Amino acid sequence: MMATAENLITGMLLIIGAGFTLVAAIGLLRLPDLYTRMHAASKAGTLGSGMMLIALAVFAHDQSIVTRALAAVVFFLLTAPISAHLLAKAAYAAGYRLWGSSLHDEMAGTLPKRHAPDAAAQDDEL
Amino acid sequence: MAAETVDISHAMVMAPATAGDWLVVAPVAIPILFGALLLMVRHETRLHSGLAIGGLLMTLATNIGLLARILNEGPQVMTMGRWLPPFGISFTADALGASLALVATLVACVCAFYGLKDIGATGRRYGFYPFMLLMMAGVGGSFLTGDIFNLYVWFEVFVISSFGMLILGSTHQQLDGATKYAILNLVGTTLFLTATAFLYGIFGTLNMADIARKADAMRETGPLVTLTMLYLLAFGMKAAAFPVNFWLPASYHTPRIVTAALFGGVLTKVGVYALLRVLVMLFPDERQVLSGVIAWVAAATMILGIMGALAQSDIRRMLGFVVISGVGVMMAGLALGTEEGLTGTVLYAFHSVLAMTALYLLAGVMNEIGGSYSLHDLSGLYRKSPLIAALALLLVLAVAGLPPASGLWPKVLLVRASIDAGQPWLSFAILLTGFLTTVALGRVYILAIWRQKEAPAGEAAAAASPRIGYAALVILTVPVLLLGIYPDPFIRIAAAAATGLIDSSAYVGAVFPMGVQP
Amino acid sequence: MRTLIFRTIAPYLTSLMVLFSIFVLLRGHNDPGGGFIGGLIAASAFAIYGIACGVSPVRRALYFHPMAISGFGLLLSTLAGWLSFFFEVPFMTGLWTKVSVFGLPVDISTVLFFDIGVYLVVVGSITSIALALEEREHG
Amino acid sequence: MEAILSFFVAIFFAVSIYLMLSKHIIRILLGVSIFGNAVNLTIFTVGRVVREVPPIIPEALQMPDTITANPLPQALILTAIVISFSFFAFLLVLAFRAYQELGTDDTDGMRVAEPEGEPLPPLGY
Amino acid sequence: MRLPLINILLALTWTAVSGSFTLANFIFGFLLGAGTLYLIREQVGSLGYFARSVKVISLALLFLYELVLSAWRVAVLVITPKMDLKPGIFAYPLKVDRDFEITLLANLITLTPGTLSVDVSEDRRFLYVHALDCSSPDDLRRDIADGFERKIMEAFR
Amino acid sequence: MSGSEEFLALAEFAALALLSLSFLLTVVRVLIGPSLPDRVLALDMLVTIAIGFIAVIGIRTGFTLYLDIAIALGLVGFLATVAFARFVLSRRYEQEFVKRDTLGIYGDKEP
Amino acid sequence: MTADSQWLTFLALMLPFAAAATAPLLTRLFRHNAAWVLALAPALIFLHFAGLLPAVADGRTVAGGYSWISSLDVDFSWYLDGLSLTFALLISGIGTLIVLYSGGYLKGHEHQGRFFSFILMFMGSMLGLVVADSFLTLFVFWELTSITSFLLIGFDHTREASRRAALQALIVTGMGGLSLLAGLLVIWNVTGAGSMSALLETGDALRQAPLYMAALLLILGGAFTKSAQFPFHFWLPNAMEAPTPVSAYLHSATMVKAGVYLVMRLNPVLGETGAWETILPIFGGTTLIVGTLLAVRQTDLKLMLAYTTVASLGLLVMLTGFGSEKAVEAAVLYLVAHSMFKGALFMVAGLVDHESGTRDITSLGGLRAAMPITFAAAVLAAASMGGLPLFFGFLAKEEIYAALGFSNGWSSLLTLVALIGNGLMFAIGFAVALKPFLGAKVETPKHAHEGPVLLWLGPLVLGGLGLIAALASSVSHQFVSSPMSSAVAGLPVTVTISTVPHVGLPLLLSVVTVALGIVAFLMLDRGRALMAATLQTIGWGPDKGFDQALRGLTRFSFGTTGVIQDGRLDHYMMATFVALAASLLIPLFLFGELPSLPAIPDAPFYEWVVLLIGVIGLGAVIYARDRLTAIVSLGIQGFSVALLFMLLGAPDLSFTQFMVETLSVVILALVMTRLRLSPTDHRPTGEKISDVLVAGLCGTALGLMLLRVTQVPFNGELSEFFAQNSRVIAHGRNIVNVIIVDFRGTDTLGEIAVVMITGLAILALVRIRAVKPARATGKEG
Ligand code: NA
Ligand code: NA
Repeated sequence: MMATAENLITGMLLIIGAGFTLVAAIGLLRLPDLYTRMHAASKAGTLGSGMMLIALAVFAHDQSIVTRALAAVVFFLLTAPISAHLLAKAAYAAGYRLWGSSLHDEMAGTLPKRHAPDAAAQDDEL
Repeated sequence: MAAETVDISHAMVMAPATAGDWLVVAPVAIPILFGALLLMVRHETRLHSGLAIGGLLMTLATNIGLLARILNEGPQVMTMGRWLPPFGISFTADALGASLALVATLVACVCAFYGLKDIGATGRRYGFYPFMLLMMAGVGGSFLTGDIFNLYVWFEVFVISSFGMLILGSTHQQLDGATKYAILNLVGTTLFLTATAFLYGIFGTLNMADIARKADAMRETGPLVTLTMLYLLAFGMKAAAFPVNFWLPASYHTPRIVTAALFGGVLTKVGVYALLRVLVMLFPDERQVLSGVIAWVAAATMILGIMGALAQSDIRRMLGFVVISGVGVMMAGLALGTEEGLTGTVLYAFHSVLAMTALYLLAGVMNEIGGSYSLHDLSGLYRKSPLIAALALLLVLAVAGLPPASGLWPKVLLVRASIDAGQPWLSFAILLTGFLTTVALGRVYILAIWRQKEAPAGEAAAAASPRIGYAALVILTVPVLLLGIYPDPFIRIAAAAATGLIDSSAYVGAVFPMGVQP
Repeated sequence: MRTLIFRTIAPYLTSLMVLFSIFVLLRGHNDPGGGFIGGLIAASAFAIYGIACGVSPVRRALYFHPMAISGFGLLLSTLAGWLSFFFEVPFMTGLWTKVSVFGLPVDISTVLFFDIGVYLVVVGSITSIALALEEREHG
Repeated sequence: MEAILSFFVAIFFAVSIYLMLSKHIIRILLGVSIFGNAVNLTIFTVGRVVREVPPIIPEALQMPDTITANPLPQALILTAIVISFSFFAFLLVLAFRAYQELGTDDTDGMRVAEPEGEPLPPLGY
Repeated sequence: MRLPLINILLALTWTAVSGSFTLANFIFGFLLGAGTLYLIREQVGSLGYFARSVKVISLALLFLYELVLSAWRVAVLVITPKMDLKPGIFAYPLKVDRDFEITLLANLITLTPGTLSVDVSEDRRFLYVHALDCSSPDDLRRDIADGFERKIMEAFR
Repeated sequence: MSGSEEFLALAEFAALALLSLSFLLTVVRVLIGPSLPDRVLALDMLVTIAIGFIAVIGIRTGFTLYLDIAIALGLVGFLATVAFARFVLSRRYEQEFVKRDTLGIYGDKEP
Repeated sequence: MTADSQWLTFLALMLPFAAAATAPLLTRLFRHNAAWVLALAPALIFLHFAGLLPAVADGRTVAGGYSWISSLDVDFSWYLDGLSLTFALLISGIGTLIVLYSGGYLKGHEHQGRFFSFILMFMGSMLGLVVADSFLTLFVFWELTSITSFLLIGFDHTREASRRAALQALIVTGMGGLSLLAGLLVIWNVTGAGSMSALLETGDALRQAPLYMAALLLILGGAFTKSAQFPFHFWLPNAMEAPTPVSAYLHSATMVKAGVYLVMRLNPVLGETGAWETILPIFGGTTLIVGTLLAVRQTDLKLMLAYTTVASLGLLVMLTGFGSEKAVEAAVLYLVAHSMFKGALFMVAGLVDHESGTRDITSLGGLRAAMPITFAAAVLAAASMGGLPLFFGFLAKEEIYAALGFSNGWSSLLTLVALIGNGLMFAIGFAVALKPFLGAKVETPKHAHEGPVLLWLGPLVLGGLGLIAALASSVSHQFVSSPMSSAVAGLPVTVTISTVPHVGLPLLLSVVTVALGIVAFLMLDRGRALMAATLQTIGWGPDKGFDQALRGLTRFSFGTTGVIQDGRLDHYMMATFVALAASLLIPLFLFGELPSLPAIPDAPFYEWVVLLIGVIGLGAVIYARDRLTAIVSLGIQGFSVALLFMLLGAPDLSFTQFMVETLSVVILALVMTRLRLSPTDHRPTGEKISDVLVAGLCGTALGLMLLRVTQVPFNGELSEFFAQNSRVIAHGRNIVNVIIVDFRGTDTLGEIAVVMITGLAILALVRIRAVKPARATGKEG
């Protein structure tokens, strides 16, 4: 009985987690600019993998695995926003401007600019 | 110690390891220890040279002890971690490995001594002596290990250490030279690793004695000729054989002269050693199949090498090409594969280690008193220092293979071996190389030493004679001369080395005393 | 890098990672891990610390020069091998003994010291590289 | 699986060598890095491949009771990875310093040790 | 932060006494220790400790809820054939001023729906936040102020 | 094999399929960029997916020890992002470097 | 030979070297008078060898020696028969006089001690050469004579001409030495004899061996270069740059005869064949004519003598190769005579130069009054050289003509050659001996008067000996000529010719020679002009050719090296990888080591995906147009490898690979801040194609090899052992880790050494600045 529940929960978590991950990947492809893509990666992606780790924790009977899996999730939640922040800040600082149809940019003017804010020219040599 | 509750006799060596047994590993473990120690006292640069020379002398002492033991008792083995061979890594020292390790350590001692003057505080702080010690650990490990993957590791140890020595100073020349040296050497060692991977896939073992005894059985099923060819290429690269020798002339003239001296003396010989060990001892039949290729490679290396020397104005660069040419000569013995030829190769290796190191140091001293490395500028050294003129003459004779110095007998042996083996053209190549060496170095001698460009007013300026340089040169010239005048013991050791390669039974027997597969 | 958010969190991350690295080091004999991986993780930790807060705090935190730590690691590993000399067994033979720490039996072995040496070498060298490069950037 | 891996490894080797044949030091370095991976995969493949079962003895056993992946190539690769990483790091910094000092990343431009247009050695006596 | 330390010491004592150094036992010991501290709450002034613990847990729960919601919104957004996006960056005036609090807030914002912290201004008075739907930045600002920022201040002050 | 086990096996398979697809989509983003932060973001995403992948493989094979790799991956993925951010941010230093160099102030070169 | 005298002979052979070692000190003590002390060494040696004369005259040989390099069957042994003993006596005897002469000639020279050293070392080498029995001992001494002669010719090292001459001699004779070595080793190989004594026992073996011709040519290569046979003669006149004692000793009396010695020594085993009797006379005869003609051209006394030396050596070779006992006798007599008269004349030339300040025959004259003793010595020597009756040269010339005769066209031709050569030599000899002394006094740079005893003693003794030896011909024949001839001929020969002329063809020819010589003497100036004009017209000679060859060699080497070692890393890499492709593909195909076709593999879809990602990553690295895309793409392929490791049961590897790939990316990113990747791969299309081809071939080859290797049945005993003992004995469950720290811990020790050194090396790279040491040692933790 216990095993059945475990298997079911594990399976569900896996599918949902993988689903979130896929959604994040789709978002990464579909969304129009870096900043919007980051929303997909840092939320759906983090949650997806986090769920799969929890699935592992549910599945495993070894309590050390359980604790490590949970620790991994926490660790993951700790670092994910930091990387998002760093990347966003760096991109912005490097002159990577928002998508053309963005509504506001209240941050404009806070950082020295180098490049023309033209996304097409922002390729390479960043 | 926890009491052993399980029977370990099926997995471990039961005989105790005596202090004498430790001689096999000491020449590697001592320099590592000292290298690590030096790093810990990195800022106490005054301690460095003393510690380094002390460590090297200890290493030298163990080398001597080891060789003596081998000559008395045959190959010595210690299997690390007490595991039975072929499961543990067996250090297996035979006459070949131990003698080369001894000669290499000797020149390292001299170079460390020379470094007293050549290497300042900055050079020391950034690791000249640790690099040197670790390099010697790598070189020693390469000579003494009986495990082919472990050989790869020691190769890498000395290669990376050589990188460190090479860039110490960061001059433009060094950076350029080191780039080429590093990339090409990396490719070479990676090919070695690749070959070793294939070897493991075929044999399922890495112990060289184990491979030697299994080679016959595997010859049916495994692609051993291709494997051997790959080893030939990889080690050929390390030895600086044509057409994979470019890294050497590109870099050897760029570092401090003491570094170049150590490189020129020691490094290519490790490649030659590996060629001997693998091609002669492990894959003799395949070596036979490839002997034609090896012979051509040898001839091309020696002749193009010495032609390269003829083309140089800078004596350091010239010496780089002389090193290459010597590699070609050593490969001639490998191509022949006869006892006589291999004896010649090993003897040449002894000679080359000593003479090339000495020549580079000589170049350093010449620069010091003559103010240049260029043949266009050097002159008047005879007047400034008759001692240098005499030492230079001896060393020139040594590399040219003329009496009374060390190069003569290996040349004689190799020429005789190629005649005896029915390969007279190879002996022609060797003799031609000797001839061209005479031309190249003879010219250096008359230009740099004899020629007197300006009036000998500069003699006063040369009053500061580089005493350490002189002493180092004299120390090295003694064995060079000894090898020329009384070569018998050296030839005997070389012959023992060659015999041990051709008939690996002593080597295999030392590793597997039971003679049966455990 | 002048970012408050990163700078605030980096020290905690660093200690967390160093902790994890020691964990990985000590369990290496039985599970994936070991001195090398542990060392890499610890070195990464110091690299993050250095990038976030500058090189000097890291150097102060380590107290010894990273290369000296590396040298000590190699010395430790080699000495772990040399210890065999006194037991008449070949170089680098694993020697095991049990000691009691607060009544708990703990296995102490030369192999462990060897692995700790590996860890220290890796931590020292990689940290030294990262710091040296980081320093060049801003030096 | 060995066959697939052989093919895979061949691609790794080819790509790395193609990159190393470039004149640009960065491309060469990228090639060097891939070269290392190619060799590691080679070592892995020659030890023959077993899927998914790591060479770790379960807590309850004294020795493995099933066929595990071959541990030896893994150990060898670990050593090799470390070494190739070290070399890579060194080369990278070397390239960087060379670029800094010599002002070029084109190996054709880095001809200080063997400069172009050198004079002949003295032809007299 | 004295009390958490005492609590941990109590937990350690428990594991030592019970002779089992497992994490589960440690947590059990920690809870037991918390219980014992609760018994002497007036003498050691641990009332705030427990109140704050509750606040922290409530912050964590809020965060988890927001995270799931956030992921879900992204999912819905990206799989709709025609994405309706009105992104932009707005400046959020910070009330919290300690490094730790700013960092926590920024991270929480990042992990929650439609918002992502880009940077903190040099004078630490503004947090620049990127939003997927930036049509009404004032609403967003109010949400943050009433949500995470308030909870953080409750939990850590 | 019980029903729940069958379900789990199916779920594993489905998860692997979804993750594989995610991998490929993310790789596409790495390839098409267009900017460096986009690629870095995608690389970070790859790491995230890999963590999930590891979890699934751990469940599928029963070798839960792969978990530690996941932990390390979370760490290193983070590290890579930090490094790139660091790189992008320090580009301004390079501007300085170039300028000073042309003025001849940056004195690392041989005279 | 008794043990006692064996020891003495050894001592005699070592004595010159010992004397050489003490010479600088002695010279510092006694200045030029050290010559008297130092001359004791050769004198004692002479006495020792003279003591062996009776035994040798008895037809015995004196052999002895010590083991030297037993591993090579090389002994330090000697073989003294008539030939070698005569040479030993000439060397030590003339050597004694030369040492004395040097004392006077270099009086006051700051490096006189060094000069004594060199000349004594040369003497020891020469002595060793002629007495050596073991081939290799002979070779060693042979080369030592070249080396010491290099030092002596270059003694006046500040002059370019000296340096050139020294190098030239070294190169030419060095080349010959190598040829000799090869020849000796071929002989050793063919006959199994490694020493002269053993070889002489083998009879016809060598002549009948298939390698006879090779051996012959190689030996002659050594002999002809050393003995200055045309066209290798040019170095000898140039060697006149050396101080005159050297010219007198090395370049007339001793060293240049080493080649003749060799030919004579091997005559019994190499001679009496068509090749021998063709090659030697042709080369010898040509050398004789060329030498005399060129001698005519010269005005410098030493050069005149030098060319006649060349000619004489030609004559000796021609005679030795003629193939009759008589010719051998003639050669022997001429050799002895030549050593004496040429040595004397050289010393005379030096003496004249020393006293008058010039050696130009056209600016000398009338010195007879000022230098009567010198004049006497000169006349005595010239008389022997010209073959006048009562002198030893006369015996030689008689014997020459007697040997050659007119028995057939060949011998007639050679006789004619000898006639012309001797005639011209007569002229030159007397020109040197008479012109400076007779006639009106010519003003010379220095005011000439008779030199000190050290200087005139040598020429006078040698000149006088030419007379005495001839007068006491029975004695000299008994002890010298006959034993030597026997040794050369390989059978007992008795020389009988005496100064009492017998009417016959030889005498007639002698008369013709003298007549010819007188005519030539009188027409010497005209002849000189003619020769000068002729040489001017030819405009080229081997001497010039030497320079051209050396320069050409240098230029050719320079060009070749410039092509091979062109400083371009991409070329080096290309060569390396072409070699790699060839090294693998050729044996794979040639030795049938190709793999068999594998079955279609079966792998789960996600493995394919991982592999695909890897390949995509690789493609992306290649196509990356900026550095960062390249780095990220690199990350992808590394990531794929790590995942693959995980899927294939290698968690540790996967773990490490992830860490290492990330750290690589980190370091790349740290470093790349300043390192640009140019946006395009600059390779031209053609180069790209060849690169793709080579890379593709290498990849294919390595892939094929890998596939082939995996098709070999696998031996997993090592891993089996590790699995069995990992936990039981080594106390670890992670077998990989146990291998790393225990089973194969030594690998790891090396590995961490690599890591440590890398850290240090990078630190050095980053910190050390080439110029600013202040900064280099600056701040640092
Ligand atoms: Na993330
Ligand atoms: Na991450």
